[in-house]
Amino acid sequence: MSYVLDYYNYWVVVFLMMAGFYTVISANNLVKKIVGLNIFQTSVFMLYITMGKVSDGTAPILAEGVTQYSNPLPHVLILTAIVVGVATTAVGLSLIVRIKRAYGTVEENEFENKDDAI
Amino acid sequence: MTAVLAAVCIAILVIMALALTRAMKAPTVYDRILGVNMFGTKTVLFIAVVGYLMGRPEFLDIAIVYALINFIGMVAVLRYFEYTAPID
Amino acid sequence: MLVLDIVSSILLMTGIFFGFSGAVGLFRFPDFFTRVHAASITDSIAVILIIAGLLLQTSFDLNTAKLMFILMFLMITSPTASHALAKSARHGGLLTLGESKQQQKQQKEQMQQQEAGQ
Amino acid sequence: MAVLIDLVLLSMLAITALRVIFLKDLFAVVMLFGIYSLLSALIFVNLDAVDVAFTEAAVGAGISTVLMLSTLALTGRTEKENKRSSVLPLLVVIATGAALIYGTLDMPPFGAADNPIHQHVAPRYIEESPKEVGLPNLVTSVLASYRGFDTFGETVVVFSAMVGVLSLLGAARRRENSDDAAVIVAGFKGHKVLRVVAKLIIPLIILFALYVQFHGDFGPGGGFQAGVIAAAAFILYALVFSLSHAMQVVSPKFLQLLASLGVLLYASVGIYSMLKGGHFLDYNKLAADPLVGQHFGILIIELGVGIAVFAVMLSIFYAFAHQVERSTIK
Repeated sequence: MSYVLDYYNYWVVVFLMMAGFYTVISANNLVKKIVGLNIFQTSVFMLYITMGKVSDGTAPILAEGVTQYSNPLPHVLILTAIVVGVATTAVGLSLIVRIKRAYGTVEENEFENKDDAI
Repeated sequence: MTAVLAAVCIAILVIMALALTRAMKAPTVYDRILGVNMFGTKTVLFIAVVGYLMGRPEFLDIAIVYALINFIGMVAVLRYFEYTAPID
Repeated sequence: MLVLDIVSSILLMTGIFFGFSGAVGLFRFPDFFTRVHAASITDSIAVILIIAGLLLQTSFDLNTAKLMFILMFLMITSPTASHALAKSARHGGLLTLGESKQQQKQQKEQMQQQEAGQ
Repeated sequence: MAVLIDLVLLSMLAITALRVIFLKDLFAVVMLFGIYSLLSALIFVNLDAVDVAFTEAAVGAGISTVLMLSTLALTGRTEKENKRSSVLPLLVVIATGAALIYGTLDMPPFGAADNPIHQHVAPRYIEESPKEVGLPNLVTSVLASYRGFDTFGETVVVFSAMVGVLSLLGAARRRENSDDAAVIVAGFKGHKVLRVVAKLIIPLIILFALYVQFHGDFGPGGGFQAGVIAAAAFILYALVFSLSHAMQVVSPKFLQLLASLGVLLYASVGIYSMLKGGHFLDYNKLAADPLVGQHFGILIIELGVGIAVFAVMLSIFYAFAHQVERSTIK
């Protein structure tokens, strides 16, 4: 049983990664692809944070009487990644708005062959 | 006292699971919004109780942000739902 | 000190009871408007009781101020959110159970009149 | 106890992700994505990543959901039926998933204190940072002082995202005749209660954003979170009252100025510390005593980051909301 407890976090992270990956591949709508991309991204963040956790450690804010802290370095890395992730999502969504204005649709199978028509 | 806090934590988790199933299996979109809203307020309580259970009460800042984001998300959903509002 | 612990655990337990009844009401009630009623009222009472229970746990310092801020903020926003949701649902044309039953009755009568008419 | 909470939250997260895949109504997908990022922020709280949970909740559940909702208002709510068979993607996903799970088998167990990750770099920063930087919040001291140059790059990335969005969607201009009949969609006109309550709590939200901005050294918080929360306050104002009202309060031109001011403030701290004889962004030179210099440096760059992120997030929202309003009027 303790073997499962040790690796449950990693397995759920892999499962979420694959869920996001599947959504990106099979989704027809571009907005849903962006949601799949964000699910994939959040699972990568969770992988880093689970690696940095120490079981009886507390949050890396210095307080008296606390000896064991969780590792603060993955937290800094992920803080930056989240903000950059939102910046790319915003640009991606604005591209979708432009695609809608140019092709009239955001369904992938509908505007695939629109370019040769122009 | 920590036993009571732990029991409260588990109870709030169960309520959050119920609200989540309501949000996932909702007949109309408004039920879904209702589930999301209830889930949000319960998350605020969950963080406050976990903060006290773990003896690190500076988690309360995050609880405040949750309450904030839950309300703003709710207003945004209602506002943009009225733009595209065919009743399904 | 024991009295404080007993009182705060009683408050926490009643808060949980109301929260749980709200969650069950969310599934048991027939139509949307009763569900909104169930969810929002038990939300507010559960917030009051649980935060009051936690307030008894803290000595008077910054955390009490934060807890009071959360209590006041939730007391303002959660009823407003439920009101806005119910109003938007009503505005969006959602019918209550009584009205939808009435509507079905009228449609049945119209169909009978059409058959009687042919 | 923490492990139990961790397991339950992770399984709820997995179920939400599964449900998002099979939903056709995009509105429900975006709402469940809001719950997904809220739940992942909860898991970060449980894994002691307090600052990350703060940012994920404010940015992931807040700004991303609002932007996706405004995109849906432009591109339609339901996904059309996907005629392609889903066998191939499933096979690809299962193959990569199996390979990854095989990979995780020889990773160190979760939470063990003697994992290699805790041996190399972390002890140095946990012991040295109180002496060199003197801030209780280790994450902020590493983010702002040891790794100040990367955070500067990140602020420029956020600024360039604004430039990208504005060049794609066109900067939202404040229409002078904003009170003419064309402004049909003028906010929740019917919701009187919402308008009164919004007027009541928006100052509270801005006050909380300032608290988060200056509390970043001692507890969870900092420039990014404060900027996003302040932007969320103005987004709430724009949602409840109409966009043109919000633009009268904070005009788009002013926001673009503010964004560049934030990045400039960050860079000027670096240049100033070079003028005082140190390296770029070396705060020890900012004041006589190095520790006080560190405090000054971190305070000012967090302010610069807060201003820049606030202006960027709000002008991105303006660009999207302007598109939504333009599309509904014609």
